[in-house]
Amino acid sequence: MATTAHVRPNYIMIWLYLFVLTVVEVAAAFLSHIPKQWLILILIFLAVWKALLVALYFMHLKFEPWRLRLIFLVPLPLATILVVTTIMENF
Amino acid sequence: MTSVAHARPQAHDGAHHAPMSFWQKYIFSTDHKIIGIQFLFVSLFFLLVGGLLAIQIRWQVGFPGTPMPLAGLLPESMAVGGVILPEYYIQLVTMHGTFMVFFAIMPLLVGVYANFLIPLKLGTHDMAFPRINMWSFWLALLAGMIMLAGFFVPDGAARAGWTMYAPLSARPDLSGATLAQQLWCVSIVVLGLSSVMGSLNYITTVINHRAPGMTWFRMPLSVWALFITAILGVLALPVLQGAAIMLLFDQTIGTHFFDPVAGGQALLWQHLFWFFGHPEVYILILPAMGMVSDIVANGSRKPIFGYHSMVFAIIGIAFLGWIVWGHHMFMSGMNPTLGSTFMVSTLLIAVPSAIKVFNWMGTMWRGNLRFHVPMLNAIGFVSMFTIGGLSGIFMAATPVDIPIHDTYFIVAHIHYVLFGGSLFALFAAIPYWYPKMFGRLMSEPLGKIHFWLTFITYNLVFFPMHVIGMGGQMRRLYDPTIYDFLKPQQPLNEFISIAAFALFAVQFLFAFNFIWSLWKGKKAPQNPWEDNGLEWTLSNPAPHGNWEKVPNVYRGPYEFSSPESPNSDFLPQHVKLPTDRDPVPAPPPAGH
Amino acid sequence: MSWWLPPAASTFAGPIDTLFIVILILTGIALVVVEVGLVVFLVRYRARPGRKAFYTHGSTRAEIIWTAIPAVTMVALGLVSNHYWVMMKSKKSVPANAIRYGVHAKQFEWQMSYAGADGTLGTDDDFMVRNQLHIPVNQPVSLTLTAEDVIHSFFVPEFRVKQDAVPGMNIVAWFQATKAGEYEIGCAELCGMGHYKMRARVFVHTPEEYTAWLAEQAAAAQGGE
Amino acid sequence: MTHATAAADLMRPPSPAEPGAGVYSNKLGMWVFLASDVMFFTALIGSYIILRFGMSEAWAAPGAVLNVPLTGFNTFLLICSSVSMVKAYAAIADGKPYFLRPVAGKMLRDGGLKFWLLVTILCGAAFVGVQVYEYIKLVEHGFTPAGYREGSLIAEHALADPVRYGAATGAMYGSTFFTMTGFHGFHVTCGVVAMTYLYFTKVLPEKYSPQDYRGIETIGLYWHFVDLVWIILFTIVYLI
Ligand code: HEA
Ligand code: HEA
Ligand code: CUA
Ligand SMILES: [Cu+2]
Repeated sequence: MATTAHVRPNYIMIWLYLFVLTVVEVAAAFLSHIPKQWLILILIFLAVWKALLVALYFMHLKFEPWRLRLIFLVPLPLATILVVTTIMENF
Repeated sequence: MTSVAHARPQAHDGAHHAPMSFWQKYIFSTDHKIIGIQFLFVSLFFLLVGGLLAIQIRWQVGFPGTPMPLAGLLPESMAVGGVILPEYYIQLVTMHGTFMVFFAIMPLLVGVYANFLIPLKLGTHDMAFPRINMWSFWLALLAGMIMLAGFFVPDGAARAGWTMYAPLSARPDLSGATLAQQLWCVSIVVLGLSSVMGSLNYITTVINHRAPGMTWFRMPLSVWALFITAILGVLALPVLQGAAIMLLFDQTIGTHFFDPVAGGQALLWQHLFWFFGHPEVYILILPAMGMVSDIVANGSRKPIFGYHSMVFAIIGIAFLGWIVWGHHMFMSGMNPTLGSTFMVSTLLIAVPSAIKVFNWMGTMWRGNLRFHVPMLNAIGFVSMFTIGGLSGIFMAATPVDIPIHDTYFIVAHIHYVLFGGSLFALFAAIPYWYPKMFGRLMSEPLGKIHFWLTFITYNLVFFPMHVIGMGGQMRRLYDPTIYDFLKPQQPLNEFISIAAFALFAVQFLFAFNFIWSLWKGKKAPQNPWEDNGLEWTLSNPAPHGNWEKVPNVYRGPYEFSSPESPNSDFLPQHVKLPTDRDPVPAPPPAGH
Repeated sequence: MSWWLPPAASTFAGPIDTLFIVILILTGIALVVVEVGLVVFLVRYRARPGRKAFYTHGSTRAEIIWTAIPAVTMVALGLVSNHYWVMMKSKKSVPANAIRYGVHAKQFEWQMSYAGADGTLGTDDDFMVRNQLHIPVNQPVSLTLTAEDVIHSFFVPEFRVKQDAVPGMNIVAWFQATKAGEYEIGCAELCGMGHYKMRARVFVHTPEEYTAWLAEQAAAAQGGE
Repeated sequence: MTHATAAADLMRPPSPAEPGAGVYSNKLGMWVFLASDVMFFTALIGSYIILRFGMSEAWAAPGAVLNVPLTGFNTFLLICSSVSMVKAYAAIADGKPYFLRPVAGKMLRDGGLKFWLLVTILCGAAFVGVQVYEYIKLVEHGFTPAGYREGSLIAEHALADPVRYGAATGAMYGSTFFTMTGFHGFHVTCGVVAMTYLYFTKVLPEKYSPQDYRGIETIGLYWHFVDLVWIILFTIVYLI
């Protein structure tokens, strides 16, 4: 069975990882004095990091063939195009 | 989710089943063919509804202020003394566009033919998820009923155009309709759900359930087109759903997404709608193109010209379709720089479209053309779609779009691509696969008369609309004679209307042919069109479960007049020549 | 009726009509190639007993040709169009000497506001005229389009001008009329039940007429208060 | 019913020589569905981003209106449910359908599918419960989909400190907040219902085995996706 063929990641470690990142996020948002623009960048970076952890390990995309990953990747550029274009409206 | 998750595996193959009651077999059926046929009847009904609305539109535009025959049947809120009221007119236009696009053409192409053809042409027993498929049909029907209900609620049907531009659509005090506007949104959300369920089924089936030897590049172009269409559907409809939900919330629970007074953006609706809307118009044309490709190759008795580039053209059109939506918004106050980029991407769509048109011609070139009814309508498609596509170039060039945007020029474009394109393709596809559905052939002579009369009246209706539009006549205009500069055109409007009534009447030839042939049509031989597709290896109508054992596939679907088959001018996909080797069975998917 | 675009009455009409004709020729060629080609094929290659079709899977060279020609044409068309598009619609292209007017659209009328005696829009002495736009001939004018309730669209066919007025936005449209006279303004965006009768007029005056009219109106507005 | 044929087809391997996606159809179908769900959330989240960018006035400061600690706890719940879901999946893949397993004389060392899926369902249900509570409190305080309700507590705060409470943007804040989190909550609810259904029809009767646990893997993908969306939402709605 393919999913057991790979070494199974330590799910508890990833859970810890996610937990710590969440704590860092909340702390950065409320306790730090980072300028707003930087803070936003940092928070988004952390969110994407967490989302990737979930997608790669919990949804085991890391261990799937590219054919399958592609399905999840296709909508992302479309979403970006929609949002970025429409925001340009304001400039 | 549950239905995905809980189907139980059983390691067996082939078609076997206990006898089923009428209800199981024809109503709550999970058989892809029955579902396709259900879609066929329902969407033909909605086509009729759309047509009935269209002739009322034409009556009003051609003869404003004149009492309409039979208008006495309408309540006072729609027509007084037989004269259509302005508020009813905009309901007519809105619901005509909505029904035609969402409940007639889209289900006819996708609901009917993706369901019916994909498993038959790929060689599998059914869709990947038959029960989800059944739900897809019932939700579509429900959505249609909700939409239709709009006409029967006290303040009348939705009335902001099929594009539902906010804030008009969001504010009952400005549009004059409360419940119907909400019904429109609810209906679209349900329809979106149905469409997503259908599409994910088609995608999974195409990827995972092909017959042995049916490689990607041996798939018929119809299946390719339906596959790419399903991808568009799965990605585009949720955006519309999201937008419709926001609109619904604006109408009901007091949110302000599209209300500029509270910080919302009116253009946001347009961006979301057209981000869905343009892929949607390709949902309405790609399956038509695919089926026409099959029929043109068959009618020409020649392999399709440039199969691979035809595939890549489908993919190219679908891809470009995502980055052109702004061409509907050139005059909307959108940032003009965006207008420039959207113009260029829009113009580029002419390139893959050119490949398609010229390759169809290349297919006919030096062929041995058989003019059966499907072929005639397919040729009608090629010539009429070209006109519609070329008028798109005028609108894509932004400066030229200034005078013609939101005029009848656009209306002409719409109908050339949607009627001349999609509907002609359906007039080709319906008789072509009719035997596979019902075991009988539709009448050829009647079909030919219908084709010619439609072809002529159709052009008489819609070609002059270009002229009317150049003259400046706006769309969705209750009474053009209000404007001095439009008055001189009124005779032409009358002419269009009369032609439209004729066009409408002619469609009853088709309806008659369709219904009459159900019982009285000639019994179809097994392969009436001498085609290569796997579906013709089955009896007519195709049996439940399709094949006892799925045939192996040895070649592409367009091997007509091949030197390898000297005795006939076609060579079906499943026929094994001495030189052919059997496909190697691959291991089943990992883990199961 | 004219069977063509309405008579031209602004500086935009020249380029737009020319571009229209260019596209008509380009697409006309494509149309003739396709339709004539189809008819010829239908006649020449109709099925006859004993004939067999020519077995071929295509020709890469032919396909490259009919891919490249449309591609080049379309890119060229895009570049040319863009030049005029920027001229007509870009915010930066509004001439500095354009006379400014405010056009406020609401269900179902157009409210045109004029700079009063001081010559600037947005001051106290502005005056408003319903459904009438008075402008001088051969003078660039710029309209600031706003909307009260829903989206409307300012459309004067003879000027080849069309621009939506969107609630919550201030959109500027400019043009220069070239022929004195009276023209109709239509609303080109469905805006509700009365969309069809949201009609107004533009009066294009000679400079003298225009000054006279302006003085008269300003006086009337002053007197009215 | 035609279940028999249906199930037969689900097991039909992809055709030879053409391996398809290389995964079984349920999983493939779920991934396609998730792709489409991405587009659905794009419409909602995208609109939020666009609308927020489009306003010149400031948005309410993080934590001013919303109860971030409570939601932080909720986020924690959802992450926990995600890990318990993946544990459930691993358990059945290893052939462990039971609740608890005695290890070295003690119980509770290592649960099986029944245990971990139950944890997931409970966490999910708790998440929905907390969210409903949050909504009730917010509406009580005057924060509604239409904005700050006039005369309410929050409206008063907004009057006193217009910048911190984003007085000018309250209407958009309400619109986007409730729509986005509401539809996320709806997704969670659907997941909980589906898992509960599976729990009683499949998990308790021990219908899953290491040979076939497609239902668990498929619903798991959905569940993790809902978690993933929340990760994004929590950051951009509550923290930024
Ligand atoms: C099936 C549906 C369908 C299809 C296929 C198309 C195809 C195209 N459409 Fe159309 N369109 C609609 C349905 C469709 N459209 C609808 C419903 C609306 C109105 C919506 C509303 O407002 O209600 C609309 C509106 C619309 C607009 C907005 C107009 C406006 O409101 O101002 C524009 C603008 O660019 C446009 C452009 C195009 C283009 C460039 C194509 C191209 O894809 C066409 C490409 C095809 C060809 C070009 C012909 C074949 C090619 C050759 C023969 C090669 C040689 C050609 C050249 C060298 C030019 N369409
Ligand atoms: C596929 C799409 C489609 C089709 C087929 C049609 C068909 C027709 N349309 Fe329409 N139309 C649209 C899509 C379509 N339209 C859209 C999207 C709009 C824009 C809406 C908007 O602005 O919001 C529009 C707008 C529109 C307008 C502009 C209104 C306005 O702006 O004020 C007009 C005006 O003449 C018009 C006329 C017609 C006519 C006369 C037909 C005729 O061809 C109708 C002929 C009749 C039929 C095709 C029915 C035949 C069916 C049967 C007889 C049933 C058979 C049954 C069985 C076998 C059981 N349409
Ligand atoms: Cu105002 Cu139409
Ligand atoms: Cu488009």
